[in-house]
Amino acid sequence: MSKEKIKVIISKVGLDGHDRGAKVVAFLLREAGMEVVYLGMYQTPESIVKAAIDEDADVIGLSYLSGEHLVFTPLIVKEMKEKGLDDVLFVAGGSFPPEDIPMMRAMGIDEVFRGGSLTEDFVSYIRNHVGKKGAE
Amino acid sequence: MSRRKSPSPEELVEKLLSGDRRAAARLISIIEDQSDQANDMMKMIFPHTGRSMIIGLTGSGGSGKSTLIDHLIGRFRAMDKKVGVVAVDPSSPFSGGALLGDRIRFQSHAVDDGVFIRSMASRGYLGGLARGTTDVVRVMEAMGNDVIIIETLGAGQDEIDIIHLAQTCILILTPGMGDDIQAMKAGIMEIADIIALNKADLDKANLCLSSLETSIHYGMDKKKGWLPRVVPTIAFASKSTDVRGVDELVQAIIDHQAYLHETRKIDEVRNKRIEQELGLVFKDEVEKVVFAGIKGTGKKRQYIESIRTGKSDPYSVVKEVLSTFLRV
Amino acid sequence: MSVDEAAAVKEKENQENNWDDYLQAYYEKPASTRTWSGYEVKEIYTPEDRASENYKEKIGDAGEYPFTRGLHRNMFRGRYWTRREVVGIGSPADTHERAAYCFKNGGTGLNTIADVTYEMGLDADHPWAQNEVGLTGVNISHIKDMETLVGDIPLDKVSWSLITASTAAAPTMAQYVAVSRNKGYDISRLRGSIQNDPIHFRYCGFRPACPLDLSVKLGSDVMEFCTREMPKWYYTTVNMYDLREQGITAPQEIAYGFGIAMCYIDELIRRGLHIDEFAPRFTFYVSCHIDIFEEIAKIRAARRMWAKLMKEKYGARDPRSMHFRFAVHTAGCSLIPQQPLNNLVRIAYEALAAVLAGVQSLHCCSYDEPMCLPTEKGHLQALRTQQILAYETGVTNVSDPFGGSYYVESLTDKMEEEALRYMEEVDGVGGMEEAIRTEWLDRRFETEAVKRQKEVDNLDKLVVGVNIFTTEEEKTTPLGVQRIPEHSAKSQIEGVRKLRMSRDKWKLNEAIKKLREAAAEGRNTIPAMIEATQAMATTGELLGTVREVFGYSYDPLNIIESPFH
Amino acid sequence: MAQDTTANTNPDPFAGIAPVKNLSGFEINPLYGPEDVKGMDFERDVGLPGEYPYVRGVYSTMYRVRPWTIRQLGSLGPPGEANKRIRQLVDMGANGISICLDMPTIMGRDSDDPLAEGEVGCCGGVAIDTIQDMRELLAGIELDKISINFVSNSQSAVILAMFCALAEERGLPWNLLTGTMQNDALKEYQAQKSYYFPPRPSMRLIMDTISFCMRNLPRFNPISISGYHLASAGATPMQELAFTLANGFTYVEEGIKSGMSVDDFAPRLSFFFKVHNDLFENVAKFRAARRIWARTMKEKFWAKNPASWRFRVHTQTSGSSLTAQQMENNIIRTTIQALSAVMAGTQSLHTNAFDEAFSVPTPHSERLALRTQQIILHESGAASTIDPLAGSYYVEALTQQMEEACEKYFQSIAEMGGVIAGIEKGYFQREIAESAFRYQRSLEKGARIVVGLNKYTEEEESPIALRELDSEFEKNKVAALKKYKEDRDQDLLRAKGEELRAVCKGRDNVMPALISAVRAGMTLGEAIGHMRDIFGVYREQAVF
Repeated sequence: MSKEKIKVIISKVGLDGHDRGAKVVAFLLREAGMEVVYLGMYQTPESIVKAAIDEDADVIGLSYLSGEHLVFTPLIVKEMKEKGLDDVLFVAGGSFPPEDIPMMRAMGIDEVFRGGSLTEDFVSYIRNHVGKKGAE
Repeated sequence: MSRRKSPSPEELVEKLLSGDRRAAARLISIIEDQSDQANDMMKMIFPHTGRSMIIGLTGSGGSGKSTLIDHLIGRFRAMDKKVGVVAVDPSSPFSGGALLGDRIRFQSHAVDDGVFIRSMASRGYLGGLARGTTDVVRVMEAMGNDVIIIETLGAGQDEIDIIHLAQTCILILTPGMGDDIQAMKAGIMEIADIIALNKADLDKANLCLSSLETSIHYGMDKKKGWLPRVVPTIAFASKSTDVRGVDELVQAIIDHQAYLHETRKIDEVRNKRIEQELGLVFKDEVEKVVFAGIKGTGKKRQYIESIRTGKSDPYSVVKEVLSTFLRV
Repeated sequence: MSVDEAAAVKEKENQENNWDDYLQAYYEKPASTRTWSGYEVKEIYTPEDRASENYKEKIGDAGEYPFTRGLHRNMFRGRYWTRREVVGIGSPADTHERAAYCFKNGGTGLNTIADVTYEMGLDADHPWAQNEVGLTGVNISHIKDMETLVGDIPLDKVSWSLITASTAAAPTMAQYVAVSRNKGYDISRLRGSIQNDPIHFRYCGFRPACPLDLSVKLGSDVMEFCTREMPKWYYTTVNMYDLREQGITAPQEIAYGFGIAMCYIDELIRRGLHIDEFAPRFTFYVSCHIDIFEEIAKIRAARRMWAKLMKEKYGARDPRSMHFRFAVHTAGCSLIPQQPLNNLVRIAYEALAAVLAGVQSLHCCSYDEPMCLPTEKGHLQALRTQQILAYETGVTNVSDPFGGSYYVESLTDKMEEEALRYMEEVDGVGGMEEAIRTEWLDRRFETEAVKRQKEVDNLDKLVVGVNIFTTEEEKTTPLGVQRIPEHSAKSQIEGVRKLRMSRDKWKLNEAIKKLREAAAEGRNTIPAMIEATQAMATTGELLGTVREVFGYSYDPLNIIESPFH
Repeated sequence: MAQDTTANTNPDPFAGIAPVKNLSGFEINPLYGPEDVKGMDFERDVGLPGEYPYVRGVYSTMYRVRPWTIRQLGSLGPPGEANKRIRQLVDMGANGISICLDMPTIMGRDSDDPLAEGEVGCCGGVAIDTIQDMRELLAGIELDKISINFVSNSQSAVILAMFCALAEERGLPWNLLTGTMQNDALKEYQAQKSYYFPPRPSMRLIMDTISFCMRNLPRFNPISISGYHLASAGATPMQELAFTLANGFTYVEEGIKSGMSVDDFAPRLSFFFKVHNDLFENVAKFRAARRIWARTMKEKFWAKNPASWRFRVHTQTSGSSLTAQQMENNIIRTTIQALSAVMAGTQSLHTNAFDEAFSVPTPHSERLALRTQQIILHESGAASTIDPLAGSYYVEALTQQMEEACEKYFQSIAEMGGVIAGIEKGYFQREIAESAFRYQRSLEKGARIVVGLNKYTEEEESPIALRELDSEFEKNKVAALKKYKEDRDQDLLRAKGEELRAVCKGRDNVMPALISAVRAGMTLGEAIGHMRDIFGVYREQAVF
């Protein structure tokens, strides 16, 4: 089979335990030929970034639901910077108002996918952006 | 989907030896990708390996491997050992992707820098999964882990080969799932040094336990020296107070290691491992050379044609190929 | 326009490309003629589709067994359904304010919802709670918080829904009772309800707070306590809605919901209660998705199945025990952030279906839910939707207006048949408790959820704005975004800390000791929890104490230790 | 979460007293059961879709093969603007367009007419003075593909003439033209009140257009017999049903009188209904209409062609049910009305924009109205099976009740000598006025509730962007028209005028004369003017 698989960390952060979306995405990414490390619920910025390091992941994918996106996004970006993960993509899916998307970008997230995204949307995004970040 | 930029091999190995986990992680990726740099790097790493305790755990899905490992990690950390874990999961034969869920079970060590966990998809390794895993284990040794735990499904020859890498091999069975029968058929029993009968709280546990002991007692060659030890365990319980048998399991591991060292059997194990690896590497390299030779020449098709039409036969073809590319 | 004309137009092929869309739209037809759950729908239904049926036995008038057509003969003529808006935001004070607002605008029931920290059983000052207090609901850490939440609302006049589902429902009940007693109300006359369905809540991500045995124990404690002390109180809402939101189909919603309900019923019977003693206060929470007909059929089937189940399996005699009492929550997962005002349309259809199915209590999603917590405007619009249905559409004139419809009746049979099949499947794996313990149910949810996403990916299911008629995404939320007041969380965390300092340690320890004993001796824990609450014990302390007795970590997240050793 | 099922404890004056009369004034039982449909014979009274008596739908496959036409309002004052809007709508997935005319055009006046001042292009209507305006309005739109529905009545003959002339210019054969002309004068006298000719000449013009289309525009609906306006004027759903059908039958009789054979023109008759908030009443209304029409056409007028039996209807959600207060509520109303139209089996549907209650729809609100239909079609499952309510004890009973009530009205109309006689006696006007009055009273008494209007009222108004009409427009339009008039061949124009007057005096079809007249540049106002001279002007006696 093909070499150089894309490796993705899928995780929830904090107390929100609505993990259905995260699981579905994990399944779909596997079907898209990626290697998905699923961390599940109640993760912290530290545990997520450590996993990304050990697994040498290309992407960190988070699932938000309960309005915690503005709380945790900056914390995770900070942890990534400290650990030097400047070439790892950070994307999130879930429900947030359009107003917040520029805010989250400003905080340092690479891309967000809101409810109603199609599988093709995030699969092709990952395929096209892995390895580009920090390269230029 | 080009991989991200990476420092030079020398740089990486240097960092690795200083215990840098990012370097280790990257090196493992390079092995996983079976890139050509891999061999050169392994050369540099090799001298720094061979000191760690290597434990293999195998058992069918749902037998509770990961949970048991989680407990083992805890115990070894309590002894202040640095622990590395390679958790192997199958890749999807259709998409080539994989869903690696073991980390969930290692929750309690999620932020412990003394624990390096790597989930590994089986993929389609040229020289079989075993070779890839051997190298990954080496990286973890070189990184300075005292204990390295390999986890596999124990299904199929590929994974039995992996178990051969381990010094102490633990087979996990659960009552009433007919695992024991399967195991005997698969010949895994023969290589198991310790058998953990997990979910010992389920009914049929005792029955299963005794049937195991008898089959070991009668089925095995006493002269072998070490008879597989059976340890009943309860790895998963929503209440920590209900967990059972972990200490006994750790004890069994320590005893077996002691046995290996006292009887110098450890060298046999290492030899066996080297022998196997040698074979694998050799096979790989030969294949590489040969395929490199006929690649694009259209020869392969010709050979196949000639065999199908009866003009030739596999043996003659191979002879010819070898003589051309290896000057045999 | 007639078919032959269509043909005429077809013949003439169009030169300009930009008319392709038009032509395609012109000949456009429903991409799928299956129901949302995937059952093939016939082009036409006729009397044959109901040939076999016996009206009295199988359908019956509203108010008569098996209640297919409704629980009460006069239905909405007797009383409109309760128009609900769920509120819970920021601090208890903020929540009180919003509740009063909905009340003022004609909401006829009060619903306050717990936030993730409260559901998890954490106090506001728990290290993990601090980031998230008040984000998705309200956290009640101690009796003072509950007092603030209640404020000046006359508890003997309103019907209050306490939306706490997890094992934290037990402390919630204790806190509500404690406050009522302190205010001098006779709790036997209080009306309202508490969600109290810990078993299902593991699937909403609260597993650490809802281990199976503890869920059954505390859930049933609340039910038993209310049955004995608060006859006017609805002590559980088996939450089929949350299950449906996992991505399962309509008949699966019935099957798995009933399965969980039976876990509690069996336990209460084990405790020596008779079915007719408690069943009349059993209620359900049902989803109404976008396929109007299927949802109506689902609810009609559920009414019929529940009546049969209670009568035939549990030997209930009191007709009220056979009533499938349910509230509807329009399907949050049918809403999307693209072209958000379209959600108002979806919500209206789903609410309509609920009313046509004879709902007792309805909560409409806010159109902005896929983007943020409901804004005041969003809440109001949801409420207005219900009012328009109630006052303008005439759907309230008749109970079960679809009764007799060839399509709806046969779809109702289909729903029952399929739901029964799924229930047998559950029996096959050893019953619901076993299906949960072995994570059989988790796996079922996973496969179904992936199916749903693929249906949309593959255009088997069309969603306007997602895989058809898409437009560039909005940059702003039409009616504004709800934010959490910064200060709220801080002030509440301070509150808990102060309380810990100021309270009477000795009294507290005594109360906690009593609670531990009650739990250890297998007695009902609610009375002891009420006492402890009055002794200023916090939510985390109440639950932690009981958890330890059951051999679990004091803190569900295993971070803080019990202060009582 | 929310699950209280105890008695409602919030003091709420209206709770529990649901109106037990529907809009038509029928007593509604709390529950309907098998006994309510005892007399019903499935084969005879209901049957299958696409089969006599068509209660369940006029086509056998309905939406499974092709859904209703999603028809939205494409008109904005300036013809050029309207043209843009039409294209927008088509891009968004609309497949039919309705075009309203501005007040002056409706009253047969040109933009430069003193009476027109201040009203040119007002309230979303297009100002059509000349064939030039028609060119701008329909620029780039393929008249054989997009079905254009002209909401045009007394001036229909002229509009149709311009339409035909335009097609000719484009070299597009008339027999390919598709679309609809409302062209329903009777309801103008009964309710809408935008008429100028007396009923009989109006009737002659209508017959001329029908027979002209019959021969030359086979795919074009020359008339859309409209209940919508009757309802808007206050007619109850049941009156809407009775009067619209009565008007329909009158056109059939007139057609036969004018020497056409019923099966030649009846298939081209189409209808236009309103859906109000009571969705079951709506469904019953449509189902009854299909049954009555089919039976009468077959049994009374001896129509042989099944196409003559089919009651084909365009539907619009109720503009009069919308409120300027709390405008978002209109989204909900439109949603429910649209659903009922689909469950009733309409052929074509126009959903109002939520801000229509007091402004011209913005592109945003237009889109939402359109999406509402698309959500029904693709998400709600309501289009999956035909006539899903068939068999419902309530709906079947209500359908029968509707039919019976209709028959009574037909009786009294017959007794006073038919529809036209009734109009001249002011009968319909009176009936409708009474209903309107009754409805108003019920609102004031709070017996009927409209959310945001007489209950749950609020101070602040919704901050929704409204569309402004460019005030410069009227000036420019008038100037352009003046210029256009000067540039014409005045002699030719005079000749055409004489020709037209001659035809109007005689019995020949007016269409050919009109077409050549507009081709020669005659304005709508001038054409109507000529006809007014010949036909005279109608004045109704005020109705109290």
